[in-house]
Amino acid sequence: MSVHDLEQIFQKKIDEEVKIEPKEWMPDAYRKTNIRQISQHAHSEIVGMLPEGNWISRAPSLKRKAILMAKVQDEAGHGLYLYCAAETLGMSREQMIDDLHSGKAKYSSIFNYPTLTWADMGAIGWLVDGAAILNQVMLCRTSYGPYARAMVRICKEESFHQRQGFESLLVLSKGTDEQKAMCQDAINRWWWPSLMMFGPKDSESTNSDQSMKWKIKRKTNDELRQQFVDMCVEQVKLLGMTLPDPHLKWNEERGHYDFGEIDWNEFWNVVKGNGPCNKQRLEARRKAHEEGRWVREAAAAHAEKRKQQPQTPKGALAAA
Amino acid sequence: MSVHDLEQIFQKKIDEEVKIEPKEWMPDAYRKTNIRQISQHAHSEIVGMLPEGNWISRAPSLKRKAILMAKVQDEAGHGLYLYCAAETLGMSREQMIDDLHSGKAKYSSIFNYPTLTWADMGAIGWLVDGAAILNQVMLCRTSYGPYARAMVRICKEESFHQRQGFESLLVLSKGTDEQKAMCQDAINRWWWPSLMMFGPKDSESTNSDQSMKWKIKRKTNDELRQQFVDMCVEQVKLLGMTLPDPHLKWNEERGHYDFGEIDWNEFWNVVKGNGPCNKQRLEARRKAHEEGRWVREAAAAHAEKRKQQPQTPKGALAAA
Amino acid sequence: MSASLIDYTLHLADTTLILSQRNSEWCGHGPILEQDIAITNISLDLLGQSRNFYQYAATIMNNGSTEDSLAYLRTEREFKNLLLVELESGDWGQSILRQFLYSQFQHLLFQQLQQTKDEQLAAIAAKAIKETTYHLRWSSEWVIRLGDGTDESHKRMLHAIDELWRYTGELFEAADYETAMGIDLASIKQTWTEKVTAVFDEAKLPVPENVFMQSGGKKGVHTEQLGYILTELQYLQRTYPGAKW
Amino acid sequence: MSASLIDYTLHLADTTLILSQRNSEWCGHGPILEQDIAITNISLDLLGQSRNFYQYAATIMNNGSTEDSLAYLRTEREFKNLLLVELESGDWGQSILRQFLYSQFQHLLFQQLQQTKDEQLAAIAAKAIKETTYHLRWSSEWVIRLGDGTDESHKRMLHAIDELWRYTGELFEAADYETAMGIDLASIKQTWTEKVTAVFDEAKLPVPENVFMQSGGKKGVHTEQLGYILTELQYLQRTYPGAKW
Repeated sequence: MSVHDLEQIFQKKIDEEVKIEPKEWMPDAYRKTNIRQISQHAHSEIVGMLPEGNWISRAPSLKRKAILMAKVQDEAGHGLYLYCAAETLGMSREQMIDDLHSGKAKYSSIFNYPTLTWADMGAIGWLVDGAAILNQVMLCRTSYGPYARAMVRICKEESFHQRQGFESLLVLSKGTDEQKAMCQDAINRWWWPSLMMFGPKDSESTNSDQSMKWKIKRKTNDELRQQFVDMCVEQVKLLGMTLPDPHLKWNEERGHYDFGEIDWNEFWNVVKGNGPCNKQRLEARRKAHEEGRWVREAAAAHAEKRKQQPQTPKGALAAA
Repeated sequence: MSVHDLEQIFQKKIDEEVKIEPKEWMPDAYRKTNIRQISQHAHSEIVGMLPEGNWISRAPSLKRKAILMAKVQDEAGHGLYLYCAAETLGMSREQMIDDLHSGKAKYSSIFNYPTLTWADMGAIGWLVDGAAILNQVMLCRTSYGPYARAMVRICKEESFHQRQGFESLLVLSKGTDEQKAMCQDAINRWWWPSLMMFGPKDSESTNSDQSMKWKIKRKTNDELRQQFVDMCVEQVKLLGMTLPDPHLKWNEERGHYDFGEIDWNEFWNVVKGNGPCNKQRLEARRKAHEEGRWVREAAAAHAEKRKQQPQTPKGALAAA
Repeated sequence: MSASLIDYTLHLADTTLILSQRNSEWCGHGPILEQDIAITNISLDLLGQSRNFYQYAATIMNNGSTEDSLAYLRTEREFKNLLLVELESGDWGQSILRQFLYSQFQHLLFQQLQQTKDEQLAAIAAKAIKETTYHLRWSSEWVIRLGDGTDESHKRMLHAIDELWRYTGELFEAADYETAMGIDLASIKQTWTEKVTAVFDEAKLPVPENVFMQSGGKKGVHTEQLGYILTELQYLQRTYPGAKW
Repeated sequence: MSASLIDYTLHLADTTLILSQRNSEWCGHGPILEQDIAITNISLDLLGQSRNFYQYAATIMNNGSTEDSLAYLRTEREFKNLLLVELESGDWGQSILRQFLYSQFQHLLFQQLQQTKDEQLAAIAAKAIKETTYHLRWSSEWVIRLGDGTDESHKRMLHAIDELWRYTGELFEAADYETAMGIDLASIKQTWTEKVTAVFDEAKLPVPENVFMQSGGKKGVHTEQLGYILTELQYLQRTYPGAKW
């Protein structure tokens, strides 16, 4: 079959909502786009552990500590699913991690902002996870099978996190004056970066058309962003808080909320590596990887030794 | 002159209270004893910075922070005087530090106890510095000139520290119930180790006779210890606290307070390296020294470069 | 008896909490993603156990204490955790070894506790023992892997033993409240030593002898580390007294 | 004006306090005994300056605030110190370089402050400038020594520059309260750049160009480091509210 024929069959499957599976023929660009997107998504989960991990030792109650720790752990799990999904496309986890550490691969810019108070844990759950979910719900129907299936698992946990985040803000919003101020302050700081999570405006976005055609994406950045704004405007009322945008206003005609202009200058700066924590985040990941090298080497060496000698009955399990 | 004659002249000077100076003849054992004692004293000042340094970042008021920091800094200064005094006897500072780090040289065992609460800062000032001072006051008249002169400077600062320590306990003793409890607890923990600072009982002490004859020491361990007990029994009343010894009792006949038996088992264990913090203290010192190596090497290399080239007028000072 | 029960329950609560706090430092910083998840799991289990113990202690105390007031509003000298669990985490080898030494102890202790007369303690122990079995298996495997891995990992494990072994004596040194509760630490010690020796043997690691043992944690006399742990742990509760979270 | 004066005074107080806190980490851990003493001296000077500023701020606020309530009972978002001073101390080279970058700034700023209309601020600055002159000289000498020392020290200084330079922009980015106070940061910037360039030249260190600058500290938006500093700094005051020490 000619490449042209293969491409036609491929597109037909896409059009008929048949999932593409690892061993099937796919265009190189489709493979590459998926690798880029899935690995970027995986990296975001892993780097995303850092801003929240920052508050585990200081969580204000044992219950909150447990919730936070479990949440950050879930993110590690999501990272794992996603690395596995990307591996089905032929790229090793080690290679993906190297690309992250060299700066070649990206991760979501939102994690380059610092977590300054406890309320940030709630704001991240509500806004950041909230924004992520809209994207992820869409991705549950993405055309590449392993990615779509990973997303289904992830989405469930993620919306649980979002509810927990919102609930945690709700407690603050009903708390002392200091807690209320902390809550509002966190919303103020995380609102705009959350809107940026959907990426550049459609008019500025490259790759977007092709991704829509391949059903890797099914909604545009601006559509998702609008959906997010509409959702948050309602939810913030339950908190008795406000969103930091004087231009937020119901537009009867559009049936959506209008909102102010994003600071695209800030957006591109953070993407380019100039956010408040880009350097710290990458250094933390590199450090963990470097300091873990001897552990990985030892585990490999031990596994090798085990292969050489037949297991004695008195193994590690017998000791327990 | 025969060694015997030299020894007689030397002992005559001692007997007539003439200080021995660096360039003068002295018995090898006198030199060694002084090196051992002065370097041990210097090490004690340096290691002694650690338990107190532990609370600088957590001092409860800016004033207390300043006082504590200045005190720990003074100890560094004392260490410096003492290393210099020991160097006059022909041992380099580097060698002394190596001996400390290898465990060959000792330092006062008291610093192998942990500082667990803020009240420990006061208790160390009152009890530990108080015990040290009795020794040091005696040493102001020790026979080796540089040591005696270093002691005169040190004694002044040290008695200032002791008063500050006592005053800090006094504030706690008049504070909240929690502060009072903290104060009593610190006294309970530091009392016995402070008594141990005077060393083994005279009946168990080696070196002691010779040191008395050479006027390196002028009072025995037990004499100094008794003096300390008598002093503290009175002072603790001002605090409204108690000393943790049920056997403390005025002995009319002796004109001194009787006191309970020291746990010599604990004493020897700590001396042998088994105190709660021996390992931590030495590791902290070794680490500082190791991590400072590149700094010392760079400073030496730079000084060498400077020697090679005549100073340009645009030196570092001009920059300021 | 009630005072001893409270003290003992707090001792168990503090020990599991502080070890959880220490292990959670690895969350997001582990050497391998799968193991990052595993050690955080252990942290979560320990945290859950500590909450059970604190809640039970609060019930017995019956003076308005809660799991949070007990964890967040007691001071260094009131904490009764083992010294072992408050030490700096060190490298992965040291963290693993600590977990193994403690899990082996906890596993034997909780087997005994399951039989204790106090029904609540017995129930908490029974519930925790499944988790503990997993912690023990996981950490044993890692001790063996690292002890019998590369030269470097072996060396690091020797260093870890050197750092930690002197804190294992306290596990078996009965505090008054343990004696009052009838905990038989002597029998645990014997089995613990056998089991640890078996794993060390397989890991090609030496079992240290004649090490002078440190203690004090059970009585509230800690290392200088605990204070720093508590400043972070308790920061928000101390800063916003009375606030609900 | 009064609000700006308070904010500005607190900004100066916070900056000197936090740098003092950071430098004091070296106390007992310096690379050479003489330098351990020197950096502790600088910590003490900065602490003294911060107390003067806090006391003055408390006087203006006239609401029962004290130097201690201002230092110990304000939160992360209320602190107005420069980001530069809250960063981890790093190695000796990094600590030295930070001190130099800050001292060079402080020296120029306090010269200007001496002339300010507010007599108290002018007096505090005048008193502090002698100390600052010494800090600047000491840290300049060390930058030169390490930059032009060994290959390793040179490399470490390059790393320090890489870590710190992006936080120097904030020194010259005027907060509202600085503008209101009439502080002329533009003229300071020019001289600062010249002076720093001169020392870097002598130290054989490159002056970075086109670095994207971080800011936020002056407005209370900090790095994640500050929270940890405050947990330790404020621990006792938070734990025993209202106690006198």
